[in-house]
Amino acid sequence: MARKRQAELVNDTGETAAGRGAPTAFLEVRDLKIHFPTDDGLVKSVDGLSFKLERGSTLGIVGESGSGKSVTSLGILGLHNRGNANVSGEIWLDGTELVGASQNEVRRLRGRKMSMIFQDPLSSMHPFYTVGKQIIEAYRVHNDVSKQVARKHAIDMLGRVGIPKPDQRVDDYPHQFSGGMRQRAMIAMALSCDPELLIADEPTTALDVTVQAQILDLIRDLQQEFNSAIIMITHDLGVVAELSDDILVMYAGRCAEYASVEDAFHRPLHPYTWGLLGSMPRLDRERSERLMPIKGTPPSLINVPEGCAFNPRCAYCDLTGGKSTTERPELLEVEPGHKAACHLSLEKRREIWDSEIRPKL
Amino acid sequence: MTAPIEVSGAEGEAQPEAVLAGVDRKAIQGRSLGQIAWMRLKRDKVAISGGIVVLFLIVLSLPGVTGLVVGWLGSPPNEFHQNLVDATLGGPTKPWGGMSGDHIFGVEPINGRDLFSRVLYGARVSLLIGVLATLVSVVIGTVMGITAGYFGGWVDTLIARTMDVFLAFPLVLFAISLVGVIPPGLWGLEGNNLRIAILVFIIGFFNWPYIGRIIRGQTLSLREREFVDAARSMGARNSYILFKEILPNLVAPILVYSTLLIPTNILFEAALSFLGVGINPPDPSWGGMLSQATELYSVAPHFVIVPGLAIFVTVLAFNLLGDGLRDALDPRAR
Amino acid sequence: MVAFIVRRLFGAVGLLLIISAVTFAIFFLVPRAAGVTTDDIAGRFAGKQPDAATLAAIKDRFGLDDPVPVQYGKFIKAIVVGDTYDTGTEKIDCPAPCLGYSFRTNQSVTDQLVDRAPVTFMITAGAAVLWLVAGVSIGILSALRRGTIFDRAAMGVALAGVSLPIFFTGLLSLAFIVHRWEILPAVNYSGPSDNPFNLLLPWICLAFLYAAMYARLTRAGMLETMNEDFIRTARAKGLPEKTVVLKHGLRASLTPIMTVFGLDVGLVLGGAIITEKTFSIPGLGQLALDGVNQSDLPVVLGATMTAALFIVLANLVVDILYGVIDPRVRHN
Amino acid sequence: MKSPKVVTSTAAGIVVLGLGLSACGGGDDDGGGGGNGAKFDAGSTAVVNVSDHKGGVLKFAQPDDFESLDPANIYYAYGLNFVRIFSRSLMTYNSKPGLEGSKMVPDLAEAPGTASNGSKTWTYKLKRGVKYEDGTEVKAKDIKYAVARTFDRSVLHNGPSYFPQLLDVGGKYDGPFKDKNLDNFKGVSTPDDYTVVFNLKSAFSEFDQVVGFSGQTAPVPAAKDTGVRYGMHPVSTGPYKLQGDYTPKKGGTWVRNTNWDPATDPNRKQLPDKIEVQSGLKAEEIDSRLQAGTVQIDLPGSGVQAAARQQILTNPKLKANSDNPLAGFHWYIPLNTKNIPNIECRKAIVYAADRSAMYRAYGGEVGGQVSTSIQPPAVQGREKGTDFYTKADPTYTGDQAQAKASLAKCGKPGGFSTNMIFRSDRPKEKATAEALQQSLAKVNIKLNLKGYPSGTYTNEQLGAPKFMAKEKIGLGTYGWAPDWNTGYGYLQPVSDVDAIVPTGNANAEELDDPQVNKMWDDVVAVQDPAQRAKIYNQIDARIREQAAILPNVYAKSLLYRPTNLTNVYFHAGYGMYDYANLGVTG
Repeated sequence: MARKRQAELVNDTGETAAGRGAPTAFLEVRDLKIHFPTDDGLVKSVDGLSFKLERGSTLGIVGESGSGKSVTSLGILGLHNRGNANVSGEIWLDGTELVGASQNEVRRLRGRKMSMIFQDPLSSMHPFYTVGKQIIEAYRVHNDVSKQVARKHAIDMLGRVGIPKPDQRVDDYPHQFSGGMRQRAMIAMALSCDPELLIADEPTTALDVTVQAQILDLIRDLQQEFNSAIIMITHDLGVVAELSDDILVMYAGRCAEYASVEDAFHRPLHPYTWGLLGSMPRLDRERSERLMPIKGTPPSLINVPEGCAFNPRCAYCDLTGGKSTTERPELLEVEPGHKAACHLSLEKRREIWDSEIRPKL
Repeated sequence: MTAPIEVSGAEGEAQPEAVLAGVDRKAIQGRSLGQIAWMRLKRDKVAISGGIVVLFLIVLSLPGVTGLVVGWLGSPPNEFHQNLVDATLGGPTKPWGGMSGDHIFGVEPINGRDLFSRVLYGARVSLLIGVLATLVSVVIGTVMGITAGYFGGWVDTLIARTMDVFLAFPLVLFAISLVGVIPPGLWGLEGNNLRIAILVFIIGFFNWPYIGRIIRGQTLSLREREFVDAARSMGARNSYILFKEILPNLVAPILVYSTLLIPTNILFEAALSFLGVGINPPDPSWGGMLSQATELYSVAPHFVIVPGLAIFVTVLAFNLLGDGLRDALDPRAR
Repeated sequence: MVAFIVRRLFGAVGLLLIISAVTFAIFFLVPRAAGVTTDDIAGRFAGKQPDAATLAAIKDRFGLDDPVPVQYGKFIKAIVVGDTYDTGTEKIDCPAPCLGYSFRTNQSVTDQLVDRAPVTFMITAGAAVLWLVAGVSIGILSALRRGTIFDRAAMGVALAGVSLPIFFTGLLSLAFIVHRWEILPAVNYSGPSDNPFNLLLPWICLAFLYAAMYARLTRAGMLETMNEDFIRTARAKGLPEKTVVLKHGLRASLTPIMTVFGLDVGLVLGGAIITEKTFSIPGLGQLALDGVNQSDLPVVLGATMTAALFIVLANLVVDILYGVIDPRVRHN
Repeated sequence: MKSPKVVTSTAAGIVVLGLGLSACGGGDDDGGGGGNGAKFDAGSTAVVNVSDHKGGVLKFAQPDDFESLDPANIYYAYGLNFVRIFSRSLMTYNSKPGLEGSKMVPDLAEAPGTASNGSKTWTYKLKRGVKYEDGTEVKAKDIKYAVARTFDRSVLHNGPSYFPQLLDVGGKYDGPFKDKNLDNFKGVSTPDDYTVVFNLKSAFSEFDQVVGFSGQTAPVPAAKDTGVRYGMHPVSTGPYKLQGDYTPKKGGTWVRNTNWDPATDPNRKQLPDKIEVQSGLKAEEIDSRLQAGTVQIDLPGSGVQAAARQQILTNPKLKANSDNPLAGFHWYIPLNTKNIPNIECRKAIVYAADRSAMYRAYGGEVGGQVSTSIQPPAVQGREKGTDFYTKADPTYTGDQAQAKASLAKCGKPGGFSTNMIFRSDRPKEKATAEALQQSLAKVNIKLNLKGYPSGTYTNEQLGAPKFMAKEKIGLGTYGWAPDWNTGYGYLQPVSDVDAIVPTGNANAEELDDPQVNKMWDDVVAVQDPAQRAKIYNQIDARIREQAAILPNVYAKSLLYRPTNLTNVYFHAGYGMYDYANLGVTG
């Protein structure tokens, strides 16, 4: 797989992001924080996340449920209610800053410049409107065309995402589609305005393996056609491996590790990434042991553990001399284009990876 | 077995999935559903004030207490004070319905009975019937709901149809005609005890489908839960699953909807009394007073206001408490 | 869709039959269990101090001594094909649907019901429009302005509203608005020839209660819907907020409201007994109430059946509308 | 809210037939005099707004409806009063205020009936030239037919049943609907077209009253008789005729009957052009229309509703346009002698009764007059009598010491418990029951109250001895007005053991007192009315001495007379304004 290294990580310490003016990258997220005040306390779903993404390239964001992946993607689209979410930091999309922009401005970009494929197409499509109508609606809100033209476009889009007899199925309701077809229709809707940024939130989770592959192929083909930038959100490393250029591993609302796919799979430098790899079923390799799930549960986002957020679950926590429980590790570029936030020394990590982790995978 | 309760904080357009894990696990551990609910409820000042009023009313209605309070602030409920009432017009001679230190809510038209004590004694009847009828509804509704939801198939169909029939009955009409034809003595009861029993039975018996539907729905979803599957795969008997696995998980909805059904039933009782099928005189009931007031509002408007407000405050208090309980026990329903 | 409607129709008829049988049984069996004899029933018809022969004649004429199932059969038959009543000199035809003949008023029950129906209909129609419009719009606004002063105030009033029985608000408005301050004239409506705006007060009182309920319902429904994935999708498409709320949000949250609305309209049509008693309006509810007070069994039975019919009909309409609105229902 | 039936009649189907109001009319016996209407209670004793003005529309309104408009199928006084605008019978009440109004005068008959055969045969001669609305002449056979109809109770079930009880039909007669040959009806014979002869089973000296108080001798042309539906269009012989059909629960319109000849009819006037009846109008609405003058008469004639009552009594202007006559009823409390057999226990109840509270329950001086005798003042020859164990005083609150003494004699010094029933849809009866309950409680007599719908009360509860026995009912509320405004008419049904019937029983006390029974047996033989009245008064006293009836109040009604209504006066016979002589102005 030919990989371009166009997504690039920027320094994620707070002071660097603000006030540096318009970036050159197509999408640049700087020190994004998304917090939700609740009755139980402040939920810090995303707490200082930064990354860059160029056109035509793909970034995979992985992490467990609750790590802040989806919140990030919704934040980029500006879909958080400003009434109950505190969003800070900067999101630059093609020279426009979105966090400070008016709701209407962001709205006009949504669907046209950036769009999103949602996880569960059945619940994500309106049950009372036909698939065609929903695509037509998406198209017409950004393009001043007649219903007929929009309908043709919708049929066209359905055809392009591989739905047979699109001229008939355009009048069907979502519940009349199969799961895979529904996801295709969802993609057709997301792509109906040729978005330059496409965010796919677990696009294949609910689908069986064959359909999954078809959908991923479809996304890849469409990316090539439109030269879009893609953010692929998933907890499935396999999907990332197949589609992404770079991987951003999120833990407790922060970036744990950032690397090229190559590095992430072969030279991961964060115990959490090791855990993710260990819990991933692999078909391409005979497994010597059983899957190794990460022990413990994801942390509370209200009371994030002191120090390294991963410390309660980290098997190597003791090796840091107590630093893990007191001091938050910084995200440091340990190799060119490869960053990780861990108190363990680089050598120690390489040693553990080579001697303990890799053989078990 | 933990209750299938999902704790969620922020709600909004984009529900952050993170929030589902948003409560400190350590804090949760060792806390029962009841404790969590109580924590939430405590923060809900409106619900708490509703609860306090309810508690207050219940305490006031306790047999010993009512008499004590009446002895202190009013006069016996059946004592006439006709010197306070205009013989011809029937209304109190003094302004403001005859309100005074002796009769803080004024006096009834025609016979001058102390309105405060009558409203207080009326609370007793209302609460008693409201609560007992709810009990009847809840028992029938729960049994029927669980049976329908758990066993499914023709049992479910039969019970669901029965509920349809019940829901299609013109309740009020039915209740008044039924009360009208019931003999003066039945089940070894007579007088107002019989009246109360009949009202409890009718109100409770006809309202069970509302609870029944909710319980049925909950049971249907519980039946598919893993822990029930697990129990079943281990060979647990139906009765074990029903009582040990499903019923405990229905406690929350039962509690919430009982609390919300009580005010409905209190209103129902008041409506029946208003239509003339309430308890026998001279025992006071709020609906009965309003029924009398239809003839007397021109000479004694306070005779509308006082019992009407009593109904309003009671029902509102129960509603506030019920709403708060629902929020505390089942935040999704907010 | 046709099959769907036919299926529902059969269901509705079945439901009505069951309700009528149960009602019939209760109204005829319970009084008997309570010691009321057929002589008593005949006596209610016969007037003062009838002799045995008269009672026998009446019992014979109305088949009072027939077994209950036979009487029920006759009752249903009369509804379907009509009946004839022998008055002595002529036979009065009671065409289908004949719900019987009143012991007391010497009138066909159907005629009386038809006579009263427009009154109840007017009460219901006016109140329903008011409560639907007011309740739904307040509910939507409240949901969209969740947590604001407006929301809190509206929900506060709504909660108070559902706790206010109509016989309280009604009497209060009669005592003050009509009697004391004379802002509105007394409620006076007894048929289509009267000015429907005479019903303003009952409309408002009835609508207040229901509007409160609907505001709460709509708000809850809207909040739930606005949390749905498809709303997020609609926003992600870049639709203006207005379109999202009205086209996507409202459409989906209206379905349950419509269900409840249908049932409530059915219920109120069947006899807004309390409203009619409070304002003494001669509608179906008042007819039924008079029937109860006069022990006029056929009228009570007829009114109950009519009320049940309205409820079942409303159910049917709601079901069918559901199919129209929700394609998932239609396709199943 | 009151429906006319509820208010007008207490016992099922009993009619007010007052013969005199001298004792209670307010001292003004200026019968027949004119007045300007600007005086409270003026219409109770005199004609107010005397006028011969013709034209206009006279509007009647009622919340409910007539039982029927078939004159033979009505028992309620207001209906009998109203049907006189279109129907004439052999005899009728004199259209005069005060005492005169209670007299029976000839209507279709030339003169009162002549008794022969020891009062077993009554003969009436018809006036000639009396016509139906279509111009055909009224003949004797029409009256015979009208009387024959009343034998079929399954068709005419509302009206009185005196003819089937009194007339000698020589066996069984089912009425002309089942037996088409009128010759088979032997109760009445018609020797010629203008002679009607009634054949009675036994002597009956007050037959004129039977013939006059109801519309059952109003002629019915057999060809136009439609059975139970005849009430939709009764054929007119009076000053007005029905335009089209009457619509129950809606109303109807009557126009002048050109075939009515005032020369034959001194008891009715034909002043308005039209008479309209509107049914189903709310009682409160009728009150406000009366005040506005857009409705002239509240048909039930039982008085205004609570709201209007308050307005009238507190506003002198309105009060001047209202009358407050005795309506003819006596609201009293029967004490069931079977369930409380010991007279001392009954006496205890009477002693303890708070008459003041009971009087207030009926609305004080405007609602009623505290009663002494059981017979109301309107009964001919009635004497006020003396109080037994109680006091006819609006401020009397009972004598607890005496009550306790009686209880001790009864063997229940600690009191006892019994049941009292009332009509649940009548607030005043409920208030009465409550008043009695609280006063009896002071001497430890516990009353358990229970209400029943008025529709069944007088037939199946209070009026059914079986029920009274089964439920052990000690007391009830009751109101009684006689068909017969004599002591016999009033007292016999409520006190004679022979009057006890299984349903619709008026002798709710179930009094079976040898003295009373003997007096009833004897009085029939007494010829002199004054002598009879004396016995009636003795019976009245004896009932109260037995503590079988606790007197309460003689009912009074508050009637409003619109200013545009002419020739208004309270008619003692019907217990309300005379409806057959009214006119409108403006």
